[in-house]
Amino acid sequence: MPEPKAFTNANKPTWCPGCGNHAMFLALQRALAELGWEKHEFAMFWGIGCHGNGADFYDVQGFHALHGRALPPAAAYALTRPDQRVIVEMGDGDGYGLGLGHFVHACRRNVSMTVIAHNNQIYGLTTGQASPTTDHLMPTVSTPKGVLEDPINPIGLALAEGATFVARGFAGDIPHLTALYVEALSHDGFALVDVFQPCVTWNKVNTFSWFRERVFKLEETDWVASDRVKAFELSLSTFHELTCAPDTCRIPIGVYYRVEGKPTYEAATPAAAEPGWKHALEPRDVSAIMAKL
Amino acid sequence: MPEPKAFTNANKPTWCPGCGNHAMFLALQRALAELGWEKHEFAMFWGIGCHGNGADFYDVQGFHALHGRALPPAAAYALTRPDQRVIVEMGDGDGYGLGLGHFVHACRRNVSMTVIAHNNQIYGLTTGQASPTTDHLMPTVSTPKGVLEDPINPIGLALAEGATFVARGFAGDIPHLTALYVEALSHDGFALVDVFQPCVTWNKVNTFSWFRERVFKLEETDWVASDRVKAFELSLSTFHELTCAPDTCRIPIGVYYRVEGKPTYEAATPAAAEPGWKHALEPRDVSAIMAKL
Amino acid sequence: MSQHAPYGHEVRIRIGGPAGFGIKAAGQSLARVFAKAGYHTFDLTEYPSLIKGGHNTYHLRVSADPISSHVMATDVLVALDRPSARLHVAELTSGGALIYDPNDFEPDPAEDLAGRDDICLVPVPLSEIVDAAGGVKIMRNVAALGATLGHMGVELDGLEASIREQFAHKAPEVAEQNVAVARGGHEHARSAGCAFPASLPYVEPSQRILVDGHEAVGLGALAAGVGFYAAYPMTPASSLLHFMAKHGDAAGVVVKHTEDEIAAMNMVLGAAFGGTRSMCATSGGGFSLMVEAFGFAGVSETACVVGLFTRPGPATGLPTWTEQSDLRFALHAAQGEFPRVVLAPGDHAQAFEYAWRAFNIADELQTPVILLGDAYLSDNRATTDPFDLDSVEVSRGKLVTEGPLTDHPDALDAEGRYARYQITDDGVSVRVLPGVEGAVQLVNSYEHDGYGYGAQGENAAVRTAQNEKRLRKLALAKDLVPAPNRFGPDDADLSLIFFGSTKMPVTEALRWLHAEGHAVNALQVTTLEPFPTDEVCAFLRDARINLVIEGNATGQLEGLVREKCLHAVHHHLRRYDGRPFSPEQIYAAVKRLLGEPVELTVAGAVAAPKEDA
Amino acid sequence: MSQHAPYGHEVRIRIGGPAGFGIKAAGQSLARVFAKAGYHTFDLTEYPSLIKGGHNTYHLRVSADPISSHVMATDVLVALDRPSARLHVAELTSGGALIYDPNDFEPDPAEDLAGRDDICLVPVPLSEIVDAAGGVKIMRNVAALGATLGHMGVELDGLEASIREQFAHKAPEVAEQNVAVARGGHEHARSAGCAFPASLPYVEPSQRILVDGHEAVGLGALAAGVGFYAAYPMTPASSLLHFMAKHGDAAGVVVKHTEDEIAAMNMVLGAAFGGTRSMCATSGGGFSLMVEAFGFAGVSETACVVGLFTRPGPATGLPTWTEQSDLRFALHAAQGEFPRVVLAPGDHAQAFEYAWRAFNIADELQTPVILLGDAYLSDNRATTDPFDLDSVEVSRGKLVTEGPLTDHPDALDAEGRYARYQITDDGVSVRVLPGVEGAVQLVNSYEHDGYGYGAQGENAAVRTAQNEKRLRKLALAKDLVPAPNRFGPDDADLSLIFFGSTKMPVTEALRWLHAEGHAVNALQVTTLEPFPTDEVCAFLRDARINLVIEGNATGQLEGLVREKCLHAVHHHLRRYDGRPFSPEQIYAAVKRLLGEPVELTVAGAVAAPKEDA
Ligand SMILES: Cc1ncc(C[n+]2csc(CCOP(=O)(O)OP(=O)(O)O)c2C)c(N)n1
Ligand SMILES: Cc1ncc(C[n+]2csc(CCOP(=O)(O)OP(=O)(O)O)c2C)c(N)n1
Ligand code: SF4
Ligand code: SF4
Ligand SMILES: [Mg+2]
Ligand SMILES: [Mg+2]
Repeated sequence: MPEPKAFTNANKPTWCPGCGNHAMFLALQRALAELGWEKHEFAMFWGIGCHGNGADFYDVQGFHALHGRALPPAAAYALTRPDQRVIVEMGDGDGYGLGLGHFVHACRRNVSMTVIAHNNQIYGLTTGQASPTTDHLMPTVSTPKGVLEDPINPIGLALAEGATFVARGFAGDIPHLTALYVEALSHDGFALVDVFQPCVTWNKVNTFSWFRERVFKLEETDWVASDRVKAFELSLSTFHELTCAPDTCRIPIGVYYRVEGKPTYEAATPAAAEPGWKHALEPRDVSAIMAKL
Repeated sequence: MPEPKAFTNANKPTWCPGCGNHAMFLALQRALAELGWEKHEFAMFWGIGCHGNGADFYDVQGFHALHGRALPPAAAYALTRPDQRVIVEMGDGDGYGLGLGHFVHACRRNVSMTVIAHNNQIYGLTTGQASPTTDHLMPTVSTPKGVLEDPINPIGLALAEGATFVARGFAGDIPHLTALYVEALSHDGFALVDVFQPCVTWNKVNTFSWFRERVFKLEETDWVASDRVKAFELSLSTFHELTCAPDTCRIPIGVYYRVEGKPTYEAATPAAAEPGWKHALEPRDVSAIMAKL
Repeated sequence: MSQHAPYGHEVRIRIGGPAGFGIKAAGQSLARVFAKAGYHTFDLTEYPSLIKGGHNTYHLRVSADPISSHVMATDVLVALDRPSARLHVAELTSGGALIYDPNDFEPDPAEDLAGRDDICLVPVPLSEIVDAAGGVKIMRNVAALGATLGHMGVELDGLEASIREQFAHKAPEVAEQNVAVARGGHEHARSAGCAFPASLPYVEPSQRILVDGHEAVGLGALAAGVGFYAAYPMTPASSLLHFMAKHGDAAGVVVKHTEDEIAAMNMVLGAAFGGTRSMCATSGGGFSLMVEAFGFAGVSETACVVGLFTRPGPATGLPTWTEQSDLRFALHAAQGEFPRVVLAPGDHAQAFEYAWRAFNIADELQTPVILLGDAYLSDNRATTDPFDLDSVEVSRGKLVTEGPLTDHPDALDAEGRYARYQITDDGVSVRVLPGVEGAVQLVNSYEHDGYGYGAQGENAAVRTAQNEKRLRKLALAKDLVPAPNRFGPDDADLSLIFFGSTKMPVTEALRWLHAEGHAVNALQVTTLEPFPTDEVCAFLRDARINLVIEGNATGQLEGLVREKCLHAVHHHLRRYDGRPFSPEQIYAAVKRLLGEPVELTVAGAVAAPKEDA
Repeated sequence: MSQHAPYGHEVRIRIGGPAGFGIKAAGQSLARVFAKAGYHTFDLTEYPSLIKGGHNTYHLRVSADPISSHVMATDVLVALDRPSARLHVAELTSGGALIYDPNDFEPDPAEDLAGRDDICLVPVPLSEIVDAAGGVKIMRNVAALGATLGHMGVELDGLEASIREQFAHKAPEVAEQNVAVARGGHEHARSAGCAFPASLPYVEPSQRILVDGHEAVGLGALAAGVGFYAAYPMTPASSLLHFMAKHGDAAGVVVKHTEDEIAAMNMVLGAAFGGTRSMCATSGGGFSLMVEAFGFAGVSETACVVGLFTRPGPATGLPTWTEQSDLRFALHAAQGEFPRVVLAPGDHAQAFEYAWRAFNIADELQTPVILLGDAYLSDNRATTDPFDLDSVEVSRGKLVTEGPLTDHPDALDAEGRYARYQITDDGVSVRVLPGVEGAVQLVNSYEHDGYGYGAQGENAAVRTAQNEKRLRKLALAKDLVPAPNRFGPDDADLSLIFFGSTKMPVTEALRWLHAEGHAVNALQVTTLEPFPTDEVCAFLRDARINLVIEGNATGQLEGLVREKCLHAVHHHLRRYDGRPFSPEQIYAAVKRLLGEPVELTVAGAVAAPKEDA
């Protein structure tokens, strides 16, 4: 049974001191250790961004994809390696901006994997431009007069498209986040955990303390995570504005929605039953197909 | 005041006899005539697909974009030509498949334009592959065992992302569709009209009669089109399955949701106040900027 | 006076009409009849980018002798509408027949027949025949097929058998109704009254198969053990997706119609990471969207195969037509530099062979391989010797799929740690699949060190070493890729250079030229990257006069040849109107350069040599 | 014995430390001080792809004489951490100084100083100075700047003024606190006790501006009347987005940070359709995603400008470093064939000029123009003569923006109908903007006829005519694009060929070589497409020995030269480790080829000619 530390290597994390990514790094290690996953049993996929720099720090079977493109290779890997589990880490720019199409299609596809979004509401790595989740009217180097679009509602999108596990975490609460990860990793189907991950360098609005004053845990309410419409309504409450005041602007974290037992894509795909490389041990006999031409 | 016919040219439509595109073609001409739009006052943008072949048949200022990419050029045109109105026609494969990211970002962007989706739940032009709105488990040439994903819920997506006018039409009811178009074209902001457009050649399930047995008009109910959550709930009811029976599987058409007065992107963009070409009549004086470097 | 190109014993049939009339399906069943009987066939379907209407044609060449391509000449023209008569009458050979339905139209001698009096009109009341049999409109095709055979004096039993086979899964009445329609057409045509000049000598039945280029590629990929195929439909590549979708599940291939081409290519990388032989295919527009991930395959040393089946561009271009204008794009797509292999099969047999070889090359080099084709190869269907399945080999290169890592010391660094991107002499490192204990690795789109980590990749020495390691594979590739294909005599008056599907008309034209005693040879550049510099330059040096033939406007192969050999190209023949080269066109171009100019007519006939030439 | 390259009267300063320490900002304020005083400056920032930590450096060259690039030598090394000392000590010139904080580390003579005894250690208690002034950690920079000037014996007033200006918008205490810190550093360094050998002669203040490549491009685009700029951030292009975002609204430019590069490029087409001068910019990875729409610009004859500012690939590659490996990609990106213009500015002045010219060329040709740069040009900041704003012209080509269409008979077909894509001799048709009555047109990604309709584009003759029409523009382009830039004597022993930002170190090296009396000349290929075949081939023919210098591994420019001129390249100098060429490296390479080999050291010094050379 691996220790959390087993999943890290000798490379020292280069995230800014105080960055929310450190906490997410720790929480995932703990969740993996708690679940007892062995290194050769799963692979991790990252997009490009500060979150993606984590690929250098994990001691796992890893795939550092292109910006915005972590989901497609992860799905293909899952479908051709039924013996492996899959974790995807993506950024908000990465996963909800450039990669948004893949995200929505992944929700409706329901290939089993856990998708962790490092939602810092900013482009970290490219030095602070607006991301799709940046709050309305927040000024950034790419939008000096403030962002004019409504922020993306990843929870709402996931619900509209039938994702089977939809949750939100906060990097400021490692035990809660670890527990969410454990649930998501144990889910059979597509699981999204959107995590508020304060970027201490570029996002001076949505800071740790900003969130601490606003988040509350769904488990501590009478929330029932099985009503898709209610969950959608709840997601609308997290469209916060720059002016949103701590007392009125309450941000739920926890599991918004989950449904178990919905058939996964891989379950409906007979060819996905065996590792793909086993089909290339020797030439495949195609004489029957050729004979029919 | 132009006649409907004024918007067509000498090219004879090449859509299959009986195709829903013919009706949509007619309905839009009528709406334009009803609104009295002059040809030089607006431009139309198309994606690639059977729907896009319409670009050849309209006598308008037109832009036949790449597959899946009608929305970005339309938005840029709108932002740099405040003197012009914009209509986009896109396909379901085109707009909700390959172009899905642009669609979702367009919803949250709220640049004024009317977006008409030719939703035939199939790829027409490329001979009948599954589209993102093809019903679950429907077999097609690209999915002989049936589509394994849930269909895209365009209405739900638009609602999740803050689109300001969200409607659904049916090519089998031209007067109703014309009226919807008139409303959408009159809307200030981003307006989506998703139109069920039976493809008589490739989609043998979602036919005219299939829809006729199932659609009902929201205007004929007590529907109030201002509740975003209710509208979302309603959108979930149109996730039909192959087996969906006419009596239980009721499909609403009409305006799901509308909100007026939300500031548009262009209204918040001072530079968008004048046609862009007016800035290139002579060299711009940049001495003040240079002096600051 | 015009003469035929030196065709063999053959008959050419064209069926023309609006889209949606089942012209292609009808034509293909005719092809099957002749192929079954032992003839060589080659077809060419031409259609616009729309579903119904427009002008579609299906051209079928049937020959008792081996043939390699389509030709322009037509002996029987079935015109299901007036435009088909008008547009194609000029192709008719002298004595050729025009089959039409007099209820549709009566050809106007001047407008529709261009004043020709050397052709035979064969009016056949197609609709009436169909009606008489109680059939539906689309069955006019079948009546036309019957009429075609009737006019040619060919018995109907082959077609009847084919019809019965085709409708075997339907109620028996359906087949019999179609047979009745075919008979009706057959009888009517026989009574038309003018003799058919061309004839097909009897041949022995053969084992040949009838395949299009994509069936050949698909079979090759399946034989190679492909386990993942992803694509977004795009003409002409879509038919390969359909083929894979049809056969995939039973063969254990995960076939995914993706949300876009970006996802397709990125999925291929993910599946390949897991060790699965993976492929995607598209045409130029889709490939544009794959470019970034294609480069990712390069930097991450991912073995995979990308089918690039081109059509005329730019952008959406001419979706249903053919062109060879993406050669340079295939060679240079994506930022940065990395080894890629580009193979351009020239016909169906090569399509099969290069497809399976591509997977071996990709695995042995751990780099992406492009299979470069075009719509002409993708779509046309020809009789071919059955593919040599026994020749197929699977070679996965330096790959460890299972078992203890310690069995593979060459995969480990000095400390015994697995180093995915260890620097090696040939540029290839041992690839250990995830799932093997200890196979911790990072497949990275960033530059990286020997383990795959990105931060270390920024070191100038590490970067240089990794970049050079990757590029070294091109040297290794030279020994793995197909060598150029040389045809004709060593000593030639004219030497042709070409690539890809142009092989088909070139081979045909060479056959004619050789039959006439001309000393012309040719070199097919089968591998475009790494470029076979030695062979091409030697061929050029030996050439008295050279001629580069390619299906584009800017001379992309010509540029490559100049760059690699510092040798001038004397002549070129280029085509970029969406149509493939015809052998007649190549034949005429060569004859002109040989000082025996002939003039080309639309009918594919060539005017007699000019007196004063 | 090693000698300096023949530098002029100059001082070179390097500040090194972890990211997030404000090294670049500090360095740039130092540059401003010297620039204000009338010196020539050139800086080079090197940093890894992360936000904090890692190893960043800022290198500043200050000279009394004109300079053209950075150099490798360093006279003052400010090491804000131990690795900065260790990594860069070898660059220090003899007598050079190492400034460090003894509370951070005490340099180990062997490990950190490589045993050097010819350098001057300048311990400055940076943190203590900051603490004493009640400042925060990041202000250690300011102390280090003060120390640097102190050691150099330069007065502090320039820096003080610069600090006060920088903090003018904050509370006055902030500025004064920083001034106090700078003073502390200044005093400490003066008391270090070893003399500083280099010196800067007094110069007159000048009007020069201090700009980086993107400010130059941005100014050029603004001057040209750009009205729409769309981009998705990507290093190194992001800074141009920031520049445009900052200045856009006031200047009337709609600046859009888009959801991805696909949207950016497609938006550019939409805005251009409306007649707005439109631009986007990215680096190779983003350009990969723009490829399809770039081809769309080609087929739709859309005037637009695409900035392609490259970095090392493949794929994500080395985001913050430089390379010239996307040349062939820029030339051949996108399916199909269409005219494109590729301009490669070599320095800041050309960046400004080519940027505004690009818009004119795009409009006159109605086709896309690529502005090809790289991170070296994008990021470095140099003193430059103020751009010649009066030279800027706006020429929109055959464009009708307003007024009755009947005033423009050349825009109309025989029936008086507007034909957007009318066939013309030069390939350019009259473009009438939407909004003009009668300007019905279809801008089409399909091949099309004269009005833009797609179905007609499938006709072979129409296709051929439109394809040839577009390609004809390349001939017209020859007269519009910048001609190659020739430097040095006509009669030379060695002739260099290069493109892009390599102009800067080449110019510097040539200056040195000419000063030594070497007859070396050089040709900057400023326009890569259409390739200046005549000029390049003539230059090659005249060259006794030629040397191609380019920042990539496969010799892309070399291949072009071979292809176009059928002329061998004798020597090449390539670099692909993410670093730009230094003038020392080029100088040494040339000296070697001239038979006077010198050896290059990390310090940028060159070892004396070998006795037996
Ligand atoms: C195709 C492409 N475009 C742009 C980039 C540049 N880029 C790298 S990371 C990034 C955004 C990072 O933001 P986010 O995804 O939110 O990640 P974070 O850094 O905040 O974790 C961008 C634009 C890229 N690598 N590839
Ligand atoms: C990048 C790219 N990929 C693929 C295609 C091929 N293609 C053309 S239309 C189409 C799908 C059409 O489906 P849809 O958008 O639903 O339009 P419809 O024909 O049904 O109106 C496809 C895949 C293309 N033109 N460009
Ligand atoms: S820039 Fe922001 S997201 Fe990136 S490492 Fe620093 S704090 Fe974290
Ligand atoms: S294929 Fe379908 S969508 Fe296309 S024209 Fe025919 S009926 Fe309409
Ligand atoms: Mg982010
Ligand atoms: Mg469709």
